[in-house]
Amino acid sequence: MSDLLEYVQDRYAYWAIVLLMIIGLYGMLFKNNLHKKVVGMIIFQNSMILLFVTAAFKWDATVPVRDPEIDVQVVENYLNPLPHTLMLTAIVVGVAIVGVAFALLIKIYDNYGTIEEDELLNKLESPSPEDDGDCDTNDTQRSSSPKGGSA
Amino acid sequence: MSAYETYFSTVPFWAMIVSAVAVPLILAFGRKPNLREAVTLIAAVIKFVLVLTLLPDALAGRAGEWVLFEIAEGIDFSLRADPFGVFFALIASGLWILTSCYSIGYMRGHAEKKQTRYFASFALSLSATIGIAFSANLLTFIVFYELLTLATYPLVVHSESKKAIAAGRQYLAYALSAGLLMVAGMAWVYMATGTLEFTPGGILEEGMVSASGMKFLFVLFLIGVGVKSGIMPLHSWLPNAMVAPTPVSALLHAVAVVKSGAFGVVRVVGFVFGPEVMATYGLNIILAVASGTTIILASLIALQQTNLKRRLAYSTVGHLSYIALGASLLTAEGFIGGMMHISTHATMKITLFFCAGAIFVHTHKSDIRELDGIGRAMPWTLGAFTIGSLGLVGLPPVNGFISKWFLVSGGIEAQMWPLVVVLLLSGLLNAAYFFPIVHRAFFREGEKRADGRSVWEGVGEASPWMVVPLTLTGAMSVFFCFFPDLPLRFFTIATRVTQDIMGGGLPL
Amino acid sequence: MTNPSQSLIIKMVSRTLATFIQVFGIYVIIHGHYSPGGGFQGGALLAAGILLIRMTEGREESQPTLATAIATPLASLGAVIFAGLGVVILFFGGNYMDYGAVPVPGMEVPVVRYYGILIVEVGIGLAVMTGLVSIFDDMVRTNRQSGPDMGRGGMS
Amino acid sequence: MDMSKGKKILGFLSLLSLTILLLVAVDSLPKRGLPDAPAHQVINAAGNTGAGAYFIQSAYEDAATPNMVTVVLGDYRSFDTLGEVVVVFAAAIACYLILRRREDEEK
Amino acid sequence: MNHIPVLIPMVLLLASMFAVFGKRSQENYLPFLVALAGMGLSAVLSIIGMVHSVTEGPIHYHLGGWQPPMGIELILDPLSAFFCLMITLVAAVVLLHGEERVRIEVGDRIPAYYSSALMLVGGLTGIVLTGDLFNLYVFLEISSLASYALLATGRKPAAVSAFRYLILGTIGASLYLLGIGFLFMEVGSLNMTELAVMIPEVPVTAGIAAAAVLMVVGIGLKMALFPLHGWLPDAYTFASSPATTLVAPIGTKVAAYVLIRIFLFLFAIDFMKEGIQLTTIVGWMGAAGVVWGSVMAITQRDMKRMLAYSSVAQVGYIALGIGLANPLGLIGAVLHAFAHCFMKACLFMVQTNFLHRLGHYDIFRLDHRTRVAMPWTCAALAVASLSMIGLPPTIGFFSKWYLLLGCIEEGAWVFLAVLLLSTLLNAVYFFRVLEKVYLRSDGEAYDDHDEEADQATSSREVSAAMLYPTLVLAGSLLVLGFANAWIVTHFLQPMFPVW
Amino acid sequence: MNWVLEIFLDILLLTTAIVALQAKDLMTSAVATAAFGFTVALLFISMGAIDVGFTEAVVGAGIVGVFFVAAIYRTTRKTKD
Repeated sequence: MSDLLEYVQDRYAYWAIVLLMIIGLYGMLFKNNLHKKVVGMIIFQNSMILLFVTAAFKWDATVPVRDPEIDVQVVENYLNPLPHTLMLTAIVVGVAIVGVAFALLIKIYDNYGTIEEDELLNKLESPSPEDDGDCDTNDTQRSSSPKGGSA
Repeated sequence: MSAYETYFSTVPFWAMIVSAVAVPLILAFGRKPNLREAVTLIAAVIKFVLVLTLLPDALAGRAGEWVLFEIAEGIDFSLRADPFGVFFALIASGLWILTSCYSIGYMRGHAEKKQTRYFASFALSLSATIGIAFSANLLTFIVFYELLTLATYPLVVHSESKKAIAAGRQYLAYALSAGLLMVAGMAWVYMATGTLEFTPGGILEEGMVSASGMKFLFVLFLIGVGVKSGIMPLHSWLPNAMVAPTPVSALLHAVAVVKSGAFGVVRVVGFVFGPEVMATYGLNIILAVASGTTIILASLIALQQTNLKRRLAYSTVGHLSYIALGASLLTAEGFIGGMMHISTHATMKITLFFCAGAIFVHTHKSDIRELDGIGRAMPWTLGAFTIGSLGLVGLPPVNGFISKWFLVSGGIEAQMWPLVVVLLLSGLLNAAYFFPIVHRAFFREGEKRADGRSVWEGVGEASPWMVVPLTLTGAMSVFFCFFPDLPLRFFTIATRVTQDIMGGGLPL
Repeated sequence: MTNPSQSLIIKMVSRTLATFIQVFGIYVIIHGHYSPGGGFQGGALLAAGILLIRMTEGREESQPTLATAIATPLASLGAVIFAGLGVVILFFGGNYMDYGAVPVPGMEVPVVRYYGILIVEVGIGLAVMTGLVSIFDDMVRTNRQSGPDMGRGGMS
Repeated sequence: MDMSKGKKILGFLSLLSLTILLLVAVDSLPKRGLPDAPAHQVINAAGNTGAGAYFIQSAYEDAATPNMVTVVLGDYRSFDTLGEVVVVFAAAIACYLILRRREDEEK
Repeated sequence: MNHIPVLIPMVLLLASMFAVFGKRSQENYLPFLVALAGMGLSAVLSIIGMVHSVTEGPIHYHLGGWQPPMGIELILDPLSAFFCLMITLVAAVVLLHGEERVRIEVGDRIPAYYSSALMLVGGLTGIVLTGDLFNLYVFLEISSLASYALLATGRKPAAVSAFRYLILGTIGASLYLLGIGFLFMEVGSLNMTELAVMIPEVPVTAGIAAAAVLMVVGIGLKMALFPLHGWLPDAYTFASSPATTLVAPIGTKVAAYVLIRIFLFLFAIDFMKEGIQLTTIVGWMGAAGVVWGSVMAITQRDMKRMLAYSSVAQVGYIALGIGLANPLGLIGAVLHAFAHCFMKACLFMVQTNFLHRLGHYDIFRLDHRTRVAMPWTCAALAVASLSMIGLPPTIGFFSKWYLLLGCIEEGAWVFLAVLLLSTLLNAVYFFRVLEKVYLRSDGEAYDDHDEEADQATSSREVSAAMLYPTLVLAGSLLVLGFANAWIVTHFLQPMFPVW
Repeated sequence: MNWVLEIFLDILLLTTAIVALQAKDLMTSAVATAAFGFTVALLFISMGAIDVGFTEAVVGAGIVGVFFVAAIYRTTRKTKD
């Protein structure tokens, strides 16, 4: 029994991470609302970061800031700073992607007036005539007329 | 296995490239028909002369070779004028001159459109054909083989009618698939032997591939070359491709395309697999069955056709298989007969197509039943037609007799009696589908118009641009029967190649 | 965002709070060598200060704090500081980003590295602050209502 | 992401298999917090100094900075950090490219 | 000379930072010139690097002067140099070609466009050059962010497809990161060279196998490997033409490169082949992708979408070659990546030219008048199509040739059959276009009147700036075809030491 | 390192994640996301990753929340799922 307890004690953090990952992936893949997809993405990325931080963890070690009192030559005294650094980068990457995701989402709302995926798919399948134009260009006339274009 | 003594020569390359160089000129002179056609003719003559200069060395067993560059890792892109290549190149380039003259007459007489594209594609496909003839290895061969497919595609779809486009699609589908299978087979051979160089007597040896693998490999190659040489059931593109203008049918479907297929069959049998491997694994049986069946079936189908060109097309299908059959005998006579049939069939069939084209352009008749009594209106044309028919039946004094003689004696030597029967039977069938035409043309009265006069009244010969070439080819057919070795030494070359393939020890 | 608060108190509070946040942000950048924090955290705090003002006063009114038009070029400048430092080191014969290769008179190699990291952190801080503000500005910009200052010109 | 029923089921199945894969993989990972896990080794399996251990031991000597994360971020792995800054910049540019409109359209 | 590995991506990234300066107007040529200079410079550097890596061996560049396990290492070996060269060359040509269209389709956001383009290319070269797994992730995200932005320009649905790409791309990158995490926890390093030494030393656990699987799935998503390709067709179809032309040829190839790196230089190939048989799975995915992509391409009438599906198929070829996991197969895969890069760029350029002059790229609306009006563009289309089909002597034939050899060596007959079948399928959808362009679709007889009408349709060929890049790429397909043996012996064979 | 605290944080994490995904009101979702970010930050700090925790607190609870709210203002607040 105590073996089992020990086993659980060793693993439960990993299980929580896996659970979070799956929740996040579920949100990204199966949620209908694009906002929710982004939420899923945030959860997913954070669970990934959590895994790395767990990898850096050592029992009875202190934070990776040099304390003159604690010998740096004994590696067991300090947490591994490498995954921490990596995850700083990963967090920033994550927020950048979230920013772009929101920007795209806003653009979709501007174009279609909805951010529900099923409605979007309906609109994509029956495109309105103006969909064919280049919505952001300033010369729809030019690209639609066969004689257009500059020499 | 006598590999040829090779020497450096750029002539094969120039012979190959000269008509390709003509293409831009032809395109550039698109608006000046006379100049454009002059370019075509000049290129044709230059090409023939260049090939001719290779003949003495080929007879001496020396092959001019130019390794241009390495085209794929371990494989060179090289052109080598070995005797067999020269043999084929001579036929193709020689007949190109005549076909060019005839084309000019036909195209002008018929007021075809897009003549520039026509002549350009024509020149390009000749380049490809000569390239096929001079390819020193399989990869070079396939490059030109595919090029030939592409270059002839515009010719097939020339009229751009729905029918032509459909035929073009079918042609592409067949030819591309065949090329693909051949590429796969090549890759396999390369992995097994480490070389793709054509070697008399074959590059594959026993045990390199498992027995079933060897059979599969042979089938791959057979399909690869078989589509172009119209072995049944891969032939069906050929009759449909007859929608092309007649000179195209004449050159491409009597000489270039189908003959490169037949040439490929001999190359594959003699230079890739080799008689020993063929015999050991029973591959020649596969080939013999396929070609024998094709000969009989094609002749039977030809009997059903009422369109003259289609009948000729099926006749072509049948006769191409003579060549394959000759190769499948694996005897010296068989090889000689097969190779000779490449040349004899070329002159005869081109004569027939020229005649069909002349009749069509001049009278707009293409159905056999409409040809009653035409012989009197166009005696030269139909005379040539008669000569060609006699030759294809295998009667002297036309050169078809020579090749057929060797084929039959090869069959007897190999003791493959069914094949001998097939050959004889097909001769009869040939007679059955050709002689009625001749009979109608000369011995029947033409239809009467309302005013009681014959439809042929006032109809004379077609333009000399067409009549002269067809007369010439007809005359050549007769001439080669009496002097098979003169002036181009076809017979000597064929013997020489056969010796090389068979290992040189065989008496003739 | 689109409905900026008109309340003076909120404005005052947010301005004051923003100032503190930004001071803290600068502290975080500078002090990153000794305690948690550094360029990114500091930059994000600086951005948070500006975003606070943006949110309470509206995008147009808060332009003087950090104009949208110069946010993107400033982000680029921050990145250029970082990347450029590496390029400068190349001229001193070191590998890219090898601060120790720069001979600074009277400084030990570790100290040179110390200052190298500091410069990098400042670059990160600048880039992150302006980058985040730029993203935010692009997001809240409404499609049709507008101010006269919309993204006119860069630093040309 | 066409949410037809079949695809949904397929998606759930793949999610399930991923879950199983992850759980199995997680089971073989070193126990949490073990100081001698491969990631923390002083001498790693290749016989080199392990990166994490080296950072702990020499960060202060190399850059006179007590915060190891800062040193790794700013010096040892500064190229990553440069990439991180470029990512933020890229995001800013991306939002610019996606959302920013022409002045005259907005008037 | 020794700084080349870092200079190639940094020149591009620095250029991307400078490209945003400048007025937001269509007459602002500064970003374009900066981009062109950046791409040109990095292309030149790539050429030097390529030559250097082949003649004098690979360069291992230690960033910050730190030895590999501590610092990040950039590796310029023949493989990475080759991909760098390919990316920068094609990107430079595409950039030149797209300039005119960018002004039309992107309008006043030109600085951001070119900045993103440079970041895309810079990120991709970074991916190619880096020798550190996490650094690779960072560069992966840089290039992904840039490509999301680029692919969001264009028609209205572009935003939706770009969002979908973002979601799936993030999943892919995150799974890759997860794989790194497992590997790091199980083995304890991030450096590829070191990992290659260490992985055989440590016992094989579920964690390592899962790491391999996750990395392959993650990269497979980026690469649009068959069941994971869902984002690609829409994203390429709806994006603005210059953006598609830029992203399509190089984006997926780099993911393929990462796959090769993972298979060859990270995990021992035997482990991948016999241990967890991941190569086989990848090969089958590739084969399925080849068939699926080709079949879908046949059903399209939108040329851009057809090309997008064809990309799925072509990626399948590369995966198939990687799945063979023998030197010939890998040479085929790399050569095909190279060939496809040029072919797809050329074809998308042709499509852009059609859009530019005709205002559409609907296959059913193309006819012989198109060819009369744009003879050179159509010639480029023909050459590129033949190469896509794989007819000699274009490069497309030879890449397939090596794949075939690899299949036979491996005894993978199904893959062989797939290769042959797909060639026919390719022929179907490309000859369909060629037939439209080169033959009269109405099937009516051709008369003098038509000939006059054709001549009256005076040439409306695109401007030189758009035409010449197209022609250069089309011509290069032939040149590369003839030079393939040279490429293989001098550059590709040194990449794959016989194991 | 207190593992009672950690389990509590883990449970909080899962709760906020599920709330953030399932809320019908996107503003609730935004707040839950911010709470999620902050919980993760706490978890990081409890594991000794102070730098990461700090960053996550600023980003997860701050910047992402602001972006989220901004995006909601620009789009819509209601959703079906």
